[in-house]
Amino acid sequence: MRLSVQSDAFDLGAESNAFMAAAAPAGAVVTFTGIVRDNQGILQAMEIEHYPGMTDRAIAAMMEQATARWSLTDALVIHRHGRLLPGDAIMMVATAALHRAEAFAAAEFLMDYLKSRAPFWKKEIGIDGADWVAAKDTDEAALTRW
Amino acid sequence: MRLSVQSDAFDLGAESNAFMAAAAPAGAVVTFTGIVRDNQGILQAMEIEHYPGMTDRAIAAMMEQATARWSLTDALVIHRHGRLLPGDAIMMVATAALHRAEAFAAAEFLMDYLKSRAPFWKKEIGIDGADWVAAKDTDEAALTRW
Amino acid sequence: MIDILYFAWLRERIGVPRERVQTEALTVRDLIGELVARGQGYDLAFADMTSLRVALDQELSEFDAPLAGVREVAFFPPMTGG
Amino acid sequence: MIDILYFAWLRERIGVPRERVQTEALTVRDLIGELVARGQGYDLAFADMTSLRVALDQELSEFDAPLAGVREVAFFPPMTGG
Repeated sequence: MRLSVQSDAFDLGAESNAFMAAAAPAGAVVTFTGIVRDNQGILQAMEIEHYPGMTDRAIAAMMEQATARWSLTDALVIHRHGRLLPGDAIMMVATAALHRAEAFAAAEFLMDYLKSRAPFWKKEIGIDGADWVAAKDTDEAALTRW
Repeated sequence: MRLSVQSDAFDLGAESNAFMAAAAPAGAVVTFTGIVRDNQGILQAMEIEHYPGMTDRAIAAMMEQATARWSLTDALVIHRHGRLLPGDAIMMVATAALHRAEAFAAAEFLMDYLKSRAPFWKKEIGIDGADWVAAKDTDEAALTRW
Repeated sequence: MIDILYFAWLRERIGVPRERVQTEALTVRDLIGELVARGQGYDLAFADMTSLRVALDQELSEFDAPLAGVREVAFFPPMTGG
Repeated sequence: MIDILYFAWLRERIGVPRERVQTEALTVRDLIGELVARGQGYDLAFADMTSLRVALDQELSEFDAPLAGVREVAFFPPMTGG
């Protein structure tokens, strides 16, 4: 299990290969990558603020919960903070399990919790000014399925 | 949209990076990778037979269905045939969509259909002999949710 | 004349991956009847119809489907891809 | 003495990312009352309690939670990670 909250970019390919190489005896690996969308050219940048002390412990707790619930053989979360540009990868999750259903469920669970329970806040810097991204009701509702 | 049925190994990392680079305007990329498990050391190799003429058209039809249903910005399926060893990647799926729910659903849909509707047959070569892998009732049942 | 293909353990029981046959069968089920009558592994291969799938010209099909115009019939067990 | 941290638009409205305050508040809700009484952006920052989240010593908590023994209180809007 590895967790990194960082301002630097990460290499999805290198992370995926390293994760897969260490995933045995898993038969299934799922990755999710979140990317900054440019919203039809309106967005110039995204700034992600976080709560350094709390971020690691909140995410580690989610990962431990997912690992136990779906018997993961491994899990990875990388989440960036700071200034990102359209097309940049914001974060990734990877899960490894014996079978596909568990790997998928754990990745979706981690994403739902990262969205609404990890202390990150996104600000969109657009051509008409800057605005904090509002939390979506659908993201909060997504937690009820777990 | 890209589809490859091949005997050669593929590089998950390189495929993931190339897929992500071309995924705009997607905000979400999901990959699934299936790996040959060694079943506690019992398995020596896996042989995958397929029906060359039918494989491509069956998978392309699934991908077109997934693309339309979840508004994917891109999709990728790579599936190997021939002789594989424990730890080898058998296949991968990648999906790109504006939002995570669509990317996850499309990847799971493609996996469920690849399992039971793409003409591949797996044979396990073990220390005690060889046996065709039996289709699982749970895999057939998984199709009913779509 | 029609091409018949066999995959996985059907291929192993029958002993060939494909063959070309002359048939009067109107449906897949009729064709299976003709093949089973040969004995020699065909009867064993087709013994359990619940474990049998058929594709006509590379599209999954049903046992009652007509063979008129079909050039390629493939028999195989339930698929195990992914 | 207790450390109070503010994030996102709470930080912007209040104007500082953190401060150390002397407080007699027994609960989070009492503490918010003391802060709002200062005016100066605090009233604006805490105007909509439905958009407010609180963490005590880096664990998500409730407004009625007691402050006894707590060293760090953080206020922020609903999180938007992922």
